Amino acid sequence: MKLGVLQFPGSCDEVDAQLAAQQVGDAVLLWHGDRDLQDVDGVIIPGGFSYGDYLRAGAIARFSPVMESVTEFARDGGLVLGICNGFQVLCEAGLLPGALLPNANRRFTFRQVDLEVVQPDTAFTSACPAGELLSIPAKHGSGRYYADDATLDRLEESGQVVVRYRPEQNFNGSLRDIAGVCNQAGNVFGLMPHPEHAVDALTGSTDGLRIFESMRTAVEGAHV
Amino acid sequence: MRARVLVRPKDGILDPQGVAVERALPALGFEGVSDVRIGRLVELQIDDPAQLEEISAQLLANPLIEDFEIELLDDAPQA
Amino acid sequence: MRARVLVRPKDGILDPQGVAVERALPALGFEGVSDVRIGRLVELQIDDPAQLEEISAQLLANPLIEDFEIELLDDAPQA
Amino acid sequence: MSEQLPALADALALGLTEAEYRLVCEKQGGPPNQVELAMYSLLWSEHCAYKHSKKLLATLPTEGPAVVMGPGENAGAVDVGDGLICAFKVESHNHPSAIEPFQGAATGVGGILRDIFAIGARPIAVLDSLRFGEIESSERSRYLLAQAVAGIGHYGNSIGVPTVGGEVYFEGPYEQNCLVNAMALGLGPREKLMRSAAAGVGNIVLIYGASTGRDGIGGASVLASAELGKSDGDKRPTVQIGDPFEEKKLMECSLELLDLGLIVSLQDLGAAGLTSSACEMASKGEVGIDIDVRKVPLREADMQPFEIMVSESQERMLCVIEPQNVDAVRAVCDKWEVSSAAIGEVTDTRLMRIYSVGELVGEMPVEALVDDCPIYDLDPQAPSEPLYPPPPASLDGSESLEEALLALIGSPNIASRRPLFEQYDAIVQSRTVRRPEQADAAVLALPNGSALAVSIDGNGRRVAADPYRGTLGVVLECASNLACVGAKPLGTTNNLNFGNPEKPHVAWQLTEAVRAIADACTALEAPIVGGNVSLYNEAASGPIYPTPVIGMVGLLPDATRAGRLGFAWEGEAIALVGPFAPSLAASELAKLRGEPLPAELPDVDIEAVREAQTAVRDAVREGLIGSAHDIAEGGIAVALAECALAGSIGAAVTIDAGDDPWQACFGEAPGGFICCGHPTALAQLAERCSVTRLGQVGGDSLRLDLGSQTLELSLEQLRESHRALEAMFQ
Ligand SMILES: Nc1ncnc2c1ncn2[C@@H]1O[C@H](COP(=O)(O)OP(=O)(O)O)[C@@H](O)[C@H]1O
Ligand SMILES: [Mg+2]
Repeated sequence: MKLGVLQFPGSCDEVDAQLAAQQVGDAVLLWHGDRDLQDVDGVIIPGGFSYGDYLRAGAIARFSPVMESVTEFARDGGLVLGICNGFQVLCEAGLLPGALLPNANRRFTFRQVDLEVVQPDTAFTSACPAGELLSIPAKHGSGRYYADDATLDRLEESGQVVVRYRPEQNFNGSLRDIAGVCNQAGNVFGLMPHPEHAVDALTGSTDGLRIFESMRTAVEGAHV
Repeated sequence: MRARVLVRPKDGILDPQGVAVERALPALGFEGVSDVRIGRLVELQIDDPAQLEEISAQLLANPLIEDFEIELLDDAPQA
Repeated sequence: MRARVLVRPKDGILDPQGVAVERALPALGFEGVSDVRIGRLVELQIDDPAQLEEISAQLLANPLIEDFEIELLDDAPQA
Repeated sequence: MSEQLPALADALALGLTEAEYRLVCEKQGGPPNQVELAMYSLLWSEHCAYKHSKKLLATLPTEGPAVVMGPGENAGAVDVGDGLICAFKVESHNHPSAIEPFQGAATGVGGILRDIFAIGARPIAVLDSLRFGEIESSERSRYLLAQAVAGIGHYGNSIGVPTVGGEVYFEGPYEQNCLVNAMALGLGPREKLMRSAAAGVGNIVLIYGASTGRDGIGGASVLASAELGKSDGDKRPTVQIGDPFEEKKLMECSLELLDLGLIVSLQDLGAAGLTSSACEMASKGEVGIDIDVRKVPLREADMQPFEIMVSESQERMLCVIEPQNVDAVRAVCDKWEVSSAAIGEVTDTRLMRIYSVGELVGEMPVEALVDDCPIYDLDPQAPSEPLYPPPPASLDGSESLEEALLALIGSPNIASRRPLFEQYDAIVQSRTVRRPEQADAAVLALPNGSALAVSIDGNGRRVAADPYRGTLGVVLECASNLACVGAKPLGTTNNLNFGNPEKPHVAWQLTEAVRAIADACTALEAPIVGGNVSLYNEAASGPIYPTPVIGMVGLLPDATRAGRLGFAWEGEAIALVGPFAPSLAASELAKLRGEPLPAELPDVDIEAVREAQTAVRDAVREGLIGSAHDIAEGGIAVALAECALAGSIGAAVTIDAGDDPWQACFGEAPGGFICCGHPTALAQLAERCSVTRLGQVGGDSLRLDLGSQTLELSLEQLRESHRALEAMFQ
């Protein structure tokens, strides 16, 4: 499997995402100005501040040349994982429902959180033991997931709410404790916490690896 | 010409900044202020004002969470 | 009554947001936009508008780097 | 620019003394014009010329086996093995932060990061050292704290460099003069180390990064070297605004240029902007530089030549490149959307010549600008009566030991820093092995399996009480923090935050503190590789506490064995390790009781402390012990509480309190460690240094048996008090 990690001038966690992805396959960086996705099997939009995150997080990044290709890639069913800023970009680009607003606590906040996998049956979570919590760090200033009630109901019914915060750990004020959602087809997934920062016992937990392992299973399953 | 786009959080969406300002005021001795909403003010020079609607909807505001209002200003140089 | 405070970066003070937006627009196919300045829009309900000047200087704007302008709106409910 | 030449009055307004102005005229062979005077006033300011500290700094030890680059370059560097160096430096942004805390702190981080990548190292960590007035009583100090922390987070988080540690203290003498110091570390290939000396007559001088505006005009001389008066408002329009996104591109662009070998020499633009960067480069290279200010990309077209030369606009770099590389360099800049412009050239004239579209608007000998500024002797005198009023009392002495411990663990100087460091991304770059509150020092993994450890420390109150011994304690605590994670010091950086050095008692504080840094760093074999001096931190109410801030970087061979401070396993033995002679003099308890500062501190046996550090370090490296924490503010009781809270497990200990349980519980001194481990392991440790068995890990309360009395508190009670700072962030 070969994953591509987008690199914007203001990306911060792109190398971390590449290192994490390399634990389950190949991973290359894809420059924001290029349209060529280099035949990757999946795309990761990493954390950081893409174009400085001025105006609204992800607002400008969604218009980059590489995002045109990613949008096509996603429409054709390609796997796209958006982490933190990547999640914000995917929402701004309309590839995922909803939006991410400034944290309710009005501060950038870095905290280890326990994520509940509510939807283990996706290309990104199949390797997560049902009911088990994933200990993964979150660090962002705009992570308050918002969508109108009708949309939220629909997302819950159609199983598009993939991960949730424990209610007492929902520091950013996300509606219904939503930490990550996928699109209807299930091939695009965005979450605020950082699985790529939970892939090595030395620097924390290894729970985040499950997300990348799930992607490998999805891709390599598709290949045979 | 000079134009101004006012971007506000949609009604019903929590505006923590606004709430914080509202909370801070009494401590500073200011009573009788309520319903504080904080949004974005974008001012720019534009050749073709007709484009503003689109620019606002696509970039300056996210229609899902924000409303915007366009004000065209005369060409008098900005204060 | 309803009032509005427009907070903008002082002239000569760097406005990274404005610069970023200006740089982005051509890529979206919008030419002819320049001198973009981005500030804050504060709208509120206030009993005694005379206080607004002080409130703005103390809390809504940072006089070091921002100017503000007060607009009193009629009491018509906000759009 | 104005035809008419500026006069003495202008020179005085720019911070020069009359004698200095006369000397400038002499060097110039006549009165300087506007551009020349502006440039002299900056380069001859305390900030650039170290007029009152140069002679003292020369006494610091700067050599050691690991030192690759000592003081003098943008940052110091030590060898960390496998062809890698660690560059590090601490810098202050005190005056700008006092005026606009968010931007002041943010641009402080931006500035220290540029120093790191200017020498070819990729920034891998930031630490902050902060001082404010009493936040519980001072609204303004709460504002400064919240804004400074937000500013540091804003810059570090946005640029993708983790903020892995720091320290913060609150004391009355900082009410008018807060301190905001930032330290950064970088990692780079030893053979690609970059220096700032301009070289190669005919080479091109190129500026790249943000465009130049009126930010911080006169900043270095007006902001950084003048006592803050009532009229700070007047200085406000010169606030610099930081743009971390611009700096991120600038950083990646610079590292790519260096990697491609396209640059001859590189220098960041900091305080005193283009003036100091260009002159420093020319001076170090013993060459001259011609600059045409009209070629500098401007944010405001109508800027005058002197404004362009002194502007402190952020996120700019200056480099010297060979003419045939101009296109290649500009191509890299374009890739990163960083604007660049060739603005001048290296000459053999030893002159700085400033042109404006071809017209010569300033001409100065480089040597006069950089080397001929008068250097002043200090006139140190120990004060005859106390310099500082006693702190306000919050305890009256009637408290029980329990009440005192809760008050201490909840006091702003000891309470958990979580509300601060939670605003910082501590893990980006996937290197952070120990985050804040996991250990006494931050630990950063290196590619070869070893790890860097870093700690930053200061204690103004103890230094105020006894500048020499207090400063010894600060340097020793830094090394103790490193020992607790298993690291041996490689090098040290320091930031000397003091009052007005022209006053004899401040000169004395400064002299004594530097003497202590020299003695301690020599004994610890932790040479000084860089630092920064911030003087005139003084208001009508008097000087700040003398605040030498020490940053120390060390190495541990095996990252997987990095120590922790929290108690580990139920049933493990707890021991006091090291020569610990607690005293309440200038302690946190004495402060809460409103006691005046003592005339001096107890003597310190550096050798004995160093031996204890070695023993603890080795024990951690061997995996002999489960936890290690050095005893600092609040004494042994607070240290035990911190170990229990960090491990979420209680402890029961017996302490020989003699006839003074207060001193035994809350007395402070360098050299003491709380360690836990298997009894036989601690017995082994006892063969290497003094070890006193105190008790056992376990339960959900902390119990101290003091013979005559006992002190017992549940972890819940302790945790509740420890969270006190949360209230300061509403
Ligand atoms: N201003 C700060 N920024 C970031 N981390 C901080 C700050 N102040 C304290 N910390 C972290 O909190 C922990 C405890 O701080 P402190 O009590 O100063 O440690 P010590 O007593 O060992 O110097 C350390 O991990 C330190 O790095
Ligand atoms: Mg310590």
